[in-house]
Amino acid sequence: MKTIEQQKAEIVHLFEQKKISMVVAFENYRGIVRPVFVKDIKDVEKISFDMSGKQNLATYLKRAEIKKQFPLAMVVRPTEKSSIALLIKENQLKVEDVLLIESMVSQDQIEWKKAQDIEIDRLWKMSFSERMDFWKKNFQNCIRCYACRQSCPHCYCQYCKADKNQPTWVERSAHLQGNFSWNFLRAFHQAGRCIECGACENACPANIPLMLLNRMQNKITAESFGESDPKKYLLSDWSKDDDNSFFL
Amino acid sequence: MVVKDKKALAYFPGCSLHSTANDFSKSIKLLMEILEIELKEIEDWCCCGASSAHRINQHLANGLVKLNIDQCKKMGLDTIFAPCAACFNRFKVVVSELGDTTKIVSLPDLISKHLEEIKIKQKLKLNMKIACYYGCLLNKPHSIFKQDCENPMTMEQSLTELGMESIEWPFKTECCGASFSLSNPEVVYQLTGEILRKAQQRGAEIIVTSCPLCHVNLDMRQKEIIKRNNDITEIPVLYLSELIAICVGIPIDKLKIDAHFIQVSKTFEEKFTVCHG
Amino acid sequence: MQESIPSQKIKIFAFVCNWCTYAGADLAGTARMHYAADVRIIRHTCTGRIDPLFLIKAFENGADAVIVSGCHPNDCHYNEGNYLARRRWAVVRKLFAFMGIDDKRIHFSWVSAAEGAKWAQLVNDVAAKVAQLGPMKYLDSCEVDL
Amino acid sequence: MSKCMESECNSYVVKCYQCGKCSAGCQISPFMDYLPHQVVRFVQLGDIYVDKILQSKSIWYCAGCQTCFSRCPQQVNLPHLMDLLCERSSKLKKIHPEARKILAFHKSFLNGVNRFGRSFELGLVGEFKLRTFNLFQDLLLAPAMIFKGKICFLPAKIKNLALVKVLFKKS
Amino acid sequence: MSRIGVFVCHCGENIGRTVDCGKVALESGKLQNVAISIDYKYMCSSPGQELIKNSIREHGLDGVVVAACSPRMHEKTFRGACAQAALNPYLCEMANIREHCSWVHDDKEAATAKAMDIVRSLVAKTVRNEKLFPIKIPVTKRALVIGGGVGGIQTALDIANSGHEVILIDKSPSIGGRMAALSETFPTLDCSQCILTPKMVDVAQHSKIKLVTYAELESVEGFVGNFKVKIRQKARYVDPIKCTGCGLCSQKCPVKNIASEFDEGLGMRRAIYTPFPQAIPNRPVIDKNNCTKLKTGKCGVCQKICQVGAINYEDKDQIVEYEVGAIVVATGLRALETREIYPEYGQGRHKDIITAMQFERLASASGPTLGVIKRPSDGKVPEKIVFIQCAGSRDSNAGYPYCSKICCMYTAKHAMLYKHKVHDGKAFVFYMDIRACGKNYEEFVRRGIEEDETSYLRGRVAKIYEENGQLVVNGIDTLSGEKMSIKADMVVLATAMSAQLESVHLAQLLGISYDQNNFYSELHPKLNPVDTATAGIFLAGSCAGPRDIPDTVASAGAVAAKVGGLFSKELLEREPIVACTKSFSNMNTCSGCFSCLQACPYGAIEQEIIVDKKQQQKKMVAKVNQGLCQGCGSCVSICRAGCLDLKGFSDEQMYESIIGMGGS
Repeated sequence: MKTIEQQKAEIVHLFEQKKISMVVAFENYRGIVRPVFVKDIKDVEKISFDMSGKQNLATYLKRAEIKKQFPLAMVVRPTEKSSIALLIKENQLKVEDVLLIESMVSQDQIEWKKAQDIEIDRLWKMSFSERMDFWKKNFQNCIRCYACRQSCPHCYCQYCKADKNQPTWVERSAHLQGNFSWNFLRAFHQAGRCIECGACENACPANIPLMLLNRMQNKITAESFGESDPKKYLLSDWSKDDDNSFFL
Repeated sequence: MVVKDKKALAYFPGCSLHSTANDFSKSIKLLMEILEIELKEIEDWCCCGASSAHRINQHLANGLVKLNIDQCKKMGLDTIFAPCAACFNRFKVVVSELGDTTKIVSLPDLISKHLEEIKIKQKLKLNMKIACYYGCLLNKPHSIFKQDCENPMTMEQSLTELGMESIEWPFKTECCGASFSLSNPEVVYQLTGEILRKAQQRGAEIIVTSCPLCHVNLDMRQKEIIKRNNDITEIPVLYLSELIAICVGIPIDKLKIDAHFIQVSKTFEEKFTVCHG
Repeated sequence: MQESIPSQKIKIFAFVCNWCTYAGADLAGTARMHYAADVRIIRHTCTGRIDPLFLIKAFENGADAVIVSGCHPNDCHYNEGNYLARRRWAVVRKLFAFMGIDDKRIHFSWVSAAEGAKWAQLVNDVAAKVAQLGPMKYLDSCEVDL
Repeated sequence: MSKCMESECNSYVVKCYQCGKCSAGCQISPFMDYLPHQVVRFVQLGDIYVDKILQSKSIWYCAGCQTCFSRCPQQVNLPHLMDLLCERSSKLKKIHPEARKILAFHKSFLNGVNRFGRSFELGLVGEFKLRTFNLFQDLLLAPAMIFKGKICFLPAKIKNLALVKVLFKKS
Repeated sequence: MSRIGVFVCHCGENIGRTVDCGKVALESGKLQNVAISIDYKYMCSSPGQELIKNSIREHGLDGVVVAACSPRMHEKTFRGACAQAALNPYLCEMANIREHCSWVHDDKEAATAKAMDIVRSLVAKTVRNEKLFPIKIPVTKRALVIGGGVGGIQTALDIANSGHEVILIDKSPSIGGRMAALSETFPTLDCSQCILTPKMVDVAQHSKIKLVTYAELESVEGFVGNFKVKIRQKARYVDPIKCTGCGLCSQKCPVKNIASEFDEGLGMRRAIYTPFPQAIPNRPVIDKNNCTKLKTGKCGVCQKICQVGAINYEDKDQIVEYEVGAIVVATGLRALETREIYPEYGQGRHKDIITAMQFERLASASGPTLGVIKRPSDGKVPEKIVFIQCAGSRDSNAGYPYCSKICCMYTAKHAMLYKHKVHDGKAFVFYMDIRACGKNYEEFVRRGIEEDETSYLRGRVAKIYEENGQLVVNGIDTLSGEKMSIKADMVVLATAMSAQLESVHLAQLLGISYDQNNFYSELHPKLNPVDTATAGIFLAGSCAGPRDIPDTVASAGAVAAKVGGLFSKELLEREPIVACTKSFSNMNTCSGCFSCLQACPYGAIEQEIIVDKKQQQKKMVAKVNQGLCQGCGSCVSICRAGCLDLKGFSDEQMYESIIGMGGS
């Protein structure tokens, strides 16, 4: 168990040895915990190991300007760690690109997830039309700012399918139809990938409970394809004994 | 390396070891003491139903065994040692049918498991051609025991390890007539007769078994068989436990070998020689 | 053969693979098996090709129900396409259900080139179900008061 | 014969293609009126033929040595099949006269278990002899056995006999 | 704004009866992008086709929708017609208003409405159709044949004789395979080597055949017509060019006691050896596991003895690369050995229980006993011999639930050969069923029974054990219900025919599929018995399941024909329905997650490094190998970024056809 001082010393050491050109971490700026990008030894002081920040730092790894800084170091929580693991698995990162400095401050998600599960069960109990209304209410507030997309480390597509025309699968204007398609698409593309950091939901200015979709999906994928090949994208893989019950 | 698991075994003697085969149980008790294997007799055990129960009624057959397994669980033990091959077989089968995790061990298994200790404690070895007779119950059916049920070698290997000579013969797992002993001895005379003949053809001077039922047929019925077949001569039948017990230095008179119908020859003790290492 | 249900302006979009179900539907035709006229078949190469967005588009364009059908497991013309599809749909149908699309409006099936009768039966069953539900009105009355 | 038993039997016999390996290897077959593979065959034929088998000696003479089962290329659990047939045969009272002795033995044995929770061999022998009116069989062995302390005169009775009795009741 | 022509067919009454074709034509005429819309009695008739061609020319159509029967019925016809009118055939689509509409509905109104939907959908789709051109792949007119048994030999000869190059490889030092080891062949009893060796010589001398023995397949790349194969030539330690095949080395080699594979362990060979006298090529190899020189550095006798200095102890394995257009798998099968058969049969404990292959060697004039039937233990000529069929076969318990097909015949043959060689001998055969389906097969078996007095006993054997120098065989004859206990001098097991041990490994190298018994699976068990699911790879002989010589040779011929067909064209033409990368505002937007690569059933997705225009940096993206792609489109719907597409069923086409079907 390292102390915070030791870890900072470690970072300084890394800078001195030119092992890294940057550290991505959180800082506590006047009581606000926000990401900080330290490029210089003297700024190492800024780094705060209070990891209560809502963002998923791994998100920045998909940015071109950050990629230029590789190899860099990142102060990570379990969420960042698993995001980075996924990015490596999907060839978006090389192992040596990012040095992980594990923060000892554990971030507690249990309560939050419990709350979600309760909500999910509540929704499942509803009738279809009730559920539909629930989502309508939420989705029609969506202003299609794509903050969910930006904040998610796994939405790394250079050019999102939702931004493409010819054909326009997802209506671009912020109307219910498009919004519904968009939010479906977003959730669907997370199938077997979302690590439930909650960044998207947190980033959403319209307070849409996006994580409900992700978590619900994670649950069903977990129970249906628990033992599927971890090296493969869930939907690129298959097994002869997948569930066949819903085929007439 | 020496196997030293101090965990006690649940001991299921079975009915016959409490009566006809009390010689068998005697030898086992003594042997286990020497080997420092702790046996906890399953409290208030009941009969496993033997071949009769599953012949007449499946439900009953499995039920009886289940009772004992539950008892064993109550005692917080996970391995049952059933010296009687018949009981052993019943337990093994039921356990696999129920998918129960309780381990069942037979005498030959136990011996080969603790071979290293035996070797250390060994004082004597028997210089006779030994025919190891397994009978049907120790390793059949194949679907459950998953081992060579035609030519098992567990006993032979143990004996060779202990520097004794066992013969290679084809009848070591043929049936001896089992419970027909009472209901229709004719069957036994014929089947067991064949077994004795085959053993002697291959030059066996003594038969070793670990099944009280087989022992009854091979030993108690032997005189009758010899009467009917002049090509068969008397041949002593020992329990594996008895033989090993003697080898680790338990004096013969302490064992109830004289309770056998076929007496070991006067010179039997001389057949044993001291072995070193 | 069950009598077909009178069409009440219901549209059932059927996304089928070219090799099994499309051929199965052809067989139903050559065998003159009558079934509900509500179904509209759209031909794909393989169930593996069918994107969930197709279904959404279908609903947006007045589909009241959707059938997705292809070769039986192990019989895929492309060996694995239907397996990939099967897993995809296992996820998607839950997601749809969770987002409030009635699962009585989305049906999956394996219909081989030899199963004309099964196809006809399938269409009739779905048609019957949807007839009870009535038209879908996907995302209508957009303004839900908060 | 209960439906489940029926289906269990069939599930065994459908697999059999009459290669006869069971009979070829059966030690007791000389005492049987139908060879093991023939038993299976008759069960395959069903109806009246099953009756032939229920009245046969074979099913009772099977010692359940598992040799055939272990060798069977089609994994037909013949010993268990025999058990089922015996069960049925005794339920339907179709036991072959010669097999009565065997059944008698089993019954006596189980009675012991039912009474004391363990088999009581002296009792068993006694009861068996009474059941079979064959008082003199093995009488010569008795003294020796007693002398050798191989016979205990008092039955061992177990405590939770209730459980055992329940079992017997249920079945 | 495109110009689509809609042609509605009445198909006589077939469509017209329930669909108001006139109305359909009229209504679809009003659709956007539709330049002309006609209905006609029989579109598929030549006047009908003329009608289409003319209107294409007159109205300068850039798309055609024929509303008629199923495309599976007439798509070729109408696309052909379009092609004749110089319209790219892939701009023509069919609206199926017969099988999917008129024939299955009775309500005319509903049917007509539906027909119009279908037409509208297809019109919308056709607007997005693109000109497509058949994919043309060059063919390397050279075949690789794996396995030099009779199957491989026949295939190689047939292909070579049709004028194409063949590379024939075999893992053993000589070709000939199992057949070379057989004594005489059923049902004609002609000597196996007499009929095989000439073929072997032909192979060796054929100008078109390159023979590579003592070699194994290392790797395979590419696709039909364009395979790149690497072959490992195992070190022979003998220079085949210098060597004259005089055989002096093998005579002088001091290591004498190696069980000969060719003689099934009944004979001995040296460390430097040719498997058998008629071996092709007749050049010895050194078995490095047994050669004293190679193990210890001492000895070196063969090198001293060899006048031409062909021995080279420094020889190494070499990897040779070839380009071939087709691959033929003719790896055959293997017969189980006694130690693999039943504990109750002694599992190889008894010397005098032998396998059928061993008996073949005993009976063979060139065998270890020069054709005299002697039993291995003491060389005694057996007076009583028992043959046991289905030793392992048809035994789900042993893991070989299938029938090995050829045992009934060769066992009958063996019994005969035995009788011919040991006149006062007695042969028993334990069988379960006699499966002698083949020309003159049943007659052959009957001859064995009637003339050569083979006793057939119906039943399996339960146990065999040794008793004073004899084997006691406990069997049964279920027909009489009598148990048979036979004291025999020798027992021959017709052991199960199983797939080669390396068959799975090879299948993975080639990317072909295999069944639960590890035999290779045909594309279709009846209609494509020699093709595999992988285009350009074929199966000859027993690698697809037990076969006798006639079947093997027949399948070899079939394969040769298939390969010939493949090689008959300069270029392979394939439907252009394949996946492709889809650029967006001419930029490759692939993010390189390669989910598509994982999903593709054909391994048609490749990785390619390109320079990203936007960010001026290299990145790895997915690329479709159109040679391998079969066009299922799974990758397209897997791709999250939407940068893959499927020609002929593109996203846009599907999108439009859905919109069109909706009618909004």
